[in-house]
Amino acid sequence: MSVANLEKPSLEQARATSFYEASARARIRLLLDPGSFVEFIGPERREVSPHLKLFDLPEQFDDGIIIGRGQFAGSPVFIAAQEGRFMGGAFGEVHGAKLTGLLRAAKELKSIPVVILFDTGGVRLQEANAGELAIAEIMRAVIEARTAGVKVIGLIGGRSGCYGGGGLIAGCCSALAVSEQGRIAVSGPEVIETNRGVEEFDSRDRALVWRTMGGKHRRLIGGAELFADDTVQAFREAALELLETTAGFGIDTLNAEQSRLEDRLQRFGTCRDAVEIWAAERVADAASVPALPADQFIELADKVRRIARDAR
Amino acid sequence: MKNWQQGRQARDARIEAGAKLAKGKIVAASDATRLMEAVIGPGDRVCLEGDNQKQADLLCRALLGVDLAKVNGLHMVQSGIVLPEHLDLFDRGVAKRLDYAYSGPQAARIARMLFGGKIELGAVHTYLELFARYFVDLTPQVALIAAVSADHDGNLYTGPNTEDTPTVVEATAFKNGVVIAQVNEIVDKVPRVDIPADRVQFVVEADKPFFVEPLFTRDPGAITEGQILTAMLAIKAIYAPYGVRRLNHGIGFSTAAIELLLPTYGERLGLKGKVASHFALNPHPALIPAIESGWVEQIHCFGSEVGMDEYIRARSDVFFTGPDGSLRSNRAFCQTAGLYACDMFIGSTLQIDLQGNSSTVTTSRIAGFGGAPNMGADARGRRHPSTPWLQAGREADPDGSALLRRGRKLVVQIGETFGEKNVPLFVEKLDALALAEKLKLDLAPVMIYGDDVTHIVTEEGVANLLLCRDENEREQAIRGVAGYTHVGRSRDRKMVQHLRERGVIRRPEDLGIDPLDADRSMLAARSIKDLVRWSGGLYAPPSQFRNW
Amino acid sequence: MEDLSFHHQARARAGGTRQMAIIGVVASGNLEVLAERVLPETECRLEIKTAAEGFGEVWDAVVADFVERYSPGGLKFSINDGGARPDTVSLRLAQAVRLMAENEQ
Amino acid sequence: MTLDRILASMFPDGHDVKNDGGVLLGSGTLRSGDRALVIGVADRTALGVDEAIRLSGAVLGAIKRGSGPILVIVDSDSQRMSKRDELLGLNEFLAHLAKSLIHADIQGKPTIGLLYGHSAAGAFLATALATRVLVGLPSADPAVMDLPSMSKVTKLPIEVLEEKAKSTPVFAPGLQNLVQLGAVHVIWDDQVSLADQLEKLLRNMGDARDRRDALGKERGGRMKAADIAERVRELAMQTR
Repeated sequence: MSVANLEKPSLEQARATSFYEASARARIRLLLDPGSFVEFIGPERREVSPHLKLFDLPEQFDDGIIIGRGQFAGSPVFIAAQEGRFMGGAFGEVHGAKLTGLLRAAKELKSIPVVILFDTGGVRLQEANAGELAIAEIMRAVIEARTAGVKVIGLIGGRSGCYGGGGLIAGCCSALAVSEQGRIAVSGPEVIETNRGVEEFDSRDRALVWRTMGGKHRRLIGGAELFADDTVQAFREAALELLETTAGFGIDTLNAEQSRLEDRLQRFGTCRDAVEIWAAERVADAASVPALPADQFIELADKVRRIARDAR
Repeated sequence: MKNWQQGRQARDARIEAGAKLAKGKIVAASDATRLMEAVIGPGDRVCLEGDNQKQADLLCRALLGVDLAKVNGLHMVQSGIVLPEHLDLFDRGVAKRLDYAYSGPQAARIARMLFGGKIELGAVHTYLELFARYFVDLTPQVALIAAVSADHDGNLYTGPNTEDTPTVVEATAFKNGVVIAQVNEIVDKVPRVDIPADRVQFVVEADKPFFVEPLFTRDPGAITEGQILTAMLAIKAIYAPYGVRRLNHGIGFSTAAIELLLPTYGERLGLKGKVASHFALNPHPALIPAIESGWVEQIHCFGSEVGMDEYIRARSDVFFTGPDGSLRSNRAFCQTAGLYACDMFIGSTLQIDLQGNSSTVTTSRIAGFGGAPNMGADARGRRHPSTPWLQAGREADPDGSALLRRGRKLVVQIGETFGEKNVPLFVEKLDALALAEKLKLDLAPVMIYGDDVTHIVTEEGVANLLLCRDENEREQAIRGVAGYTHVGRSRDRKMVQHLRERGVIRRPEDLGIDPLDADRSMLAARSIKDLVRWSGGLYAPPSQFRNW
Repeated sequence: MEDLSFHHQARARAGGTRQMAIIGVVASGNLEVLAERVLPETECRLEIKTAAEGFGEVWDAVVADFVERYSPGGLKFSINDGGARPDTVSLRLAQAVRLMAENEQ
Repeated sequence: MTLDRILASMFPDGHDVKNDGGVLLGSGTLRSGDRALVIGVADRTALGVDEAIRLSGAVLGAIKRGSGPILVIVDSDSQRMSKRDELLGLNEFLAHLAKSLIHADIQGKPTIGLLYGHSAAGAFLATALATRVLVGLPSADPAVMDLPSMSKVTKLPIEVLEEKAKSTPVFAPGLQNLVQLGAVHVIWDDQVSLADQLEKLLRNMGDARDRRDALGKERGGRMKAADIAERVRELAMQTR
């Protein structure tokens, strides 16, 4: 990204900018209404991780997450964006606490939705306990905010995907939009291969990785509500739509989700590959799904699976 | 009476011994090692086909399994030392002596084995040199080759990756040698005859297709702003002013960036049709946008590239294809084309010294030469004129007689001043020299000699060495684009300034390029998926390059 | 990690009115530069934390050229470096100055 | 302490908790006479989609039936690392289990975790860490990340990591570290009646709030989290 592009947000730029490639800051700037972003505890506050120096590792002034408020089509919104290139976007103590604080405020205010741009490998190893706990606190804060009537929207399409505890937080959100590049999972490909062997999962077979964890599969099995093309503008439009259409949260939501997931297990529990699942979903040429351009895929997905808006 | 047919008789004996294992010409894969033992004798000169892409891997493993009492001490003459088994042959004692050209993936191990005396080295060659020697003093007695399919007579279809096969077979079959082919399948009728049956004595059907490395695929997603800047500099300071239409590109990311900037930045500079229209080049996926935008008229290929077959088939106006529609590559011819019919080579390297010599050797790695020295060398036998060639000649010798003055091929080294892990590109002394001393070689493994290099491009600017009038100017011109490396920081600032005023060194600002404009959004494709889109779905990248 | 600090006199004040700008990320071969307009108009300071040790001389040269070329008077640069190459450092510094030269939104 | 002894000590008035392939389901009678739902993972079983859906189903069933606390008893592996589980969306199943537990707690069915063995990563998040109060038994040995794996990723020898672990509870495995961070609220004495200790805990549950970051600060294990979260909250509250 050239600096010029970062600094003059416009519709044209949001359309031309790859969400996958853009920095977390660029994503926020182009996603929100121009000039509306106000950061909380910005880099000038230098609230870095207190733990990285023990490992002789470089710090980042915002600890890899940018949080603040802004406007979405004229309405206020809280926003958080992880920088997937700094330590794989992993959750540490400070990183996580910033998001927790934002969600707690949203819970109290009740009326301002939260948009989270996930880009994470999960827990930051060098502060594993603090990171794991931060994730637990965020999950709790998301549910408390949703219980108070707040919509929490997750956007997933970054370099580091949405893995580990990040996948669990995403699963707690009101609704998700994902791009083809986005991956949502708990165990990463390398982790599965290391623990279970290459026969179980060949992490270098990238087509396998994507059809098992990638955005298209998640959309087709109902793991994400919307599929977005890989531009910041497409994600903006997806987020706006999700803010419009997402229902509240309560025991009915959970019961509906229980049925939704039981149904999934029953229908696809014996499938050995994503292509089998897609075929079972009556996708005509299942093997061709990975190659479909975004617009054609969205059309297909809308035909195959009407997303339940009240079951997450 | 002298026997003038000893070679022929020896060959007939080999064939007769092998025939016992064959049905017609066809030998079962399970008998491949016995075939080796029957046909090959101790000390034979053997060409095991393998280059930087395709590998006769089944035959290699079969050879590795031979009884050492029957087969040992072979002299391997092959272009690529690529598979671990290629070196296992020497570890086991199946082979002893080696003449070769390229050893990229085995660079570290071959260096250890050469140093440990496990291998008796003839020489490290360029492809074209080794091919030439097949016809003079390194003619194989047995060639073990790889093809896509064979018919029952032994006609071979080598498919898009024909590569070295015709050359190897020519040298072997017409000088009393025996040719053994591994094929992916045996068919009733081959799609086209690349190797006629009378040059093939035995055919082994492999249980899986021969291995092909996607060596020429560069993911646009990995191209950096720095590489884009160097690419912009090269296009504006070299492609444009010389009007380079016939050329070869290396396989680095900077040249991939050039390929992806042609339809965007090149278009804006009004260069379409004026540069980069004819290539001696493998089918680089990164070139797809330029081809689709109508920049490229013709490409001849050394080999193919994994995933490009259907695209090539659909673009036969650009590529060389057979009557069956698939690519016909030929490494020997393409190397010749690169040497004689191209006006420019541009590629990256690992080290450049103060004279402009460059090398991809580091103290513990010997990657060999492959084809780059042929591309990156002035062809002294060239006699046909062309605008860039004449202009380069004029710059090198402005006072010489126009009618007697040789032209010059543009040989461009492009790279960033620091490579991976902050290793400097510019050095006072090449590691290749230390290695030559350590291994007591007669020649240091220099990839491209300084006197062939005409330009060096880094993010600091472009040095035109043609305009240097003495050794000192040359050294300072190189230091002048060496940035913050030790070599760069030791430059004579006044002299560099003087060279800049003369246009020997041109900084980005001298060319009207703002480094802050070097932006990934300038690339015609920013991902492998973009390349697939540009190709209309015809390019099918291998799995390791996908993120979908 | 190694800490480096440089202090230069600049010819002139850096352009623009922005008080703060940040560019880049801390990753292997990359760095972040935080620029703040907090110094007297002809001063320039750089505080660097770098993961690549033993490159003080190179930083010295990069910084000197940068100050000479862009005259970033009044600016303090705080840098977290993941072992970026000098050309990347130069680029990020130049980007930071360009950001500061733009007016506050 | 074995699972059977734990259950016997905690529910002297009886329980019907069954261990079905590592999935614990059932209920126990409290001192007060109320019934508590008991779910959990035993025998260091990995938590995959099949296990998680049964556990969440039990939690939702208990919510429907009315009040009473929920006990989550854990000796698990990490999440099940397999192609099938990820293919089916393991993150949703684990999140759903956590959501059900958190919802139950907010809606007046207090949740208590009892960590008596191992747990790690996603399984830990979806079970023990999704409760309001997490109790540890001395036998517990949780490991968010084990040192050999850490050693592999950080390229630091295990001895170096062990040395570093002495100065901070923030990364190394072990119950005490998690106590210091505020993840585990209290360690019970396994030599005295667990029923008594449970009774005491239930009397002092307080309101359904997440106090773990404050606890971590009090105990000196996590010095920044609570303050950072509070600062952000205050800044954000100024938004209207």
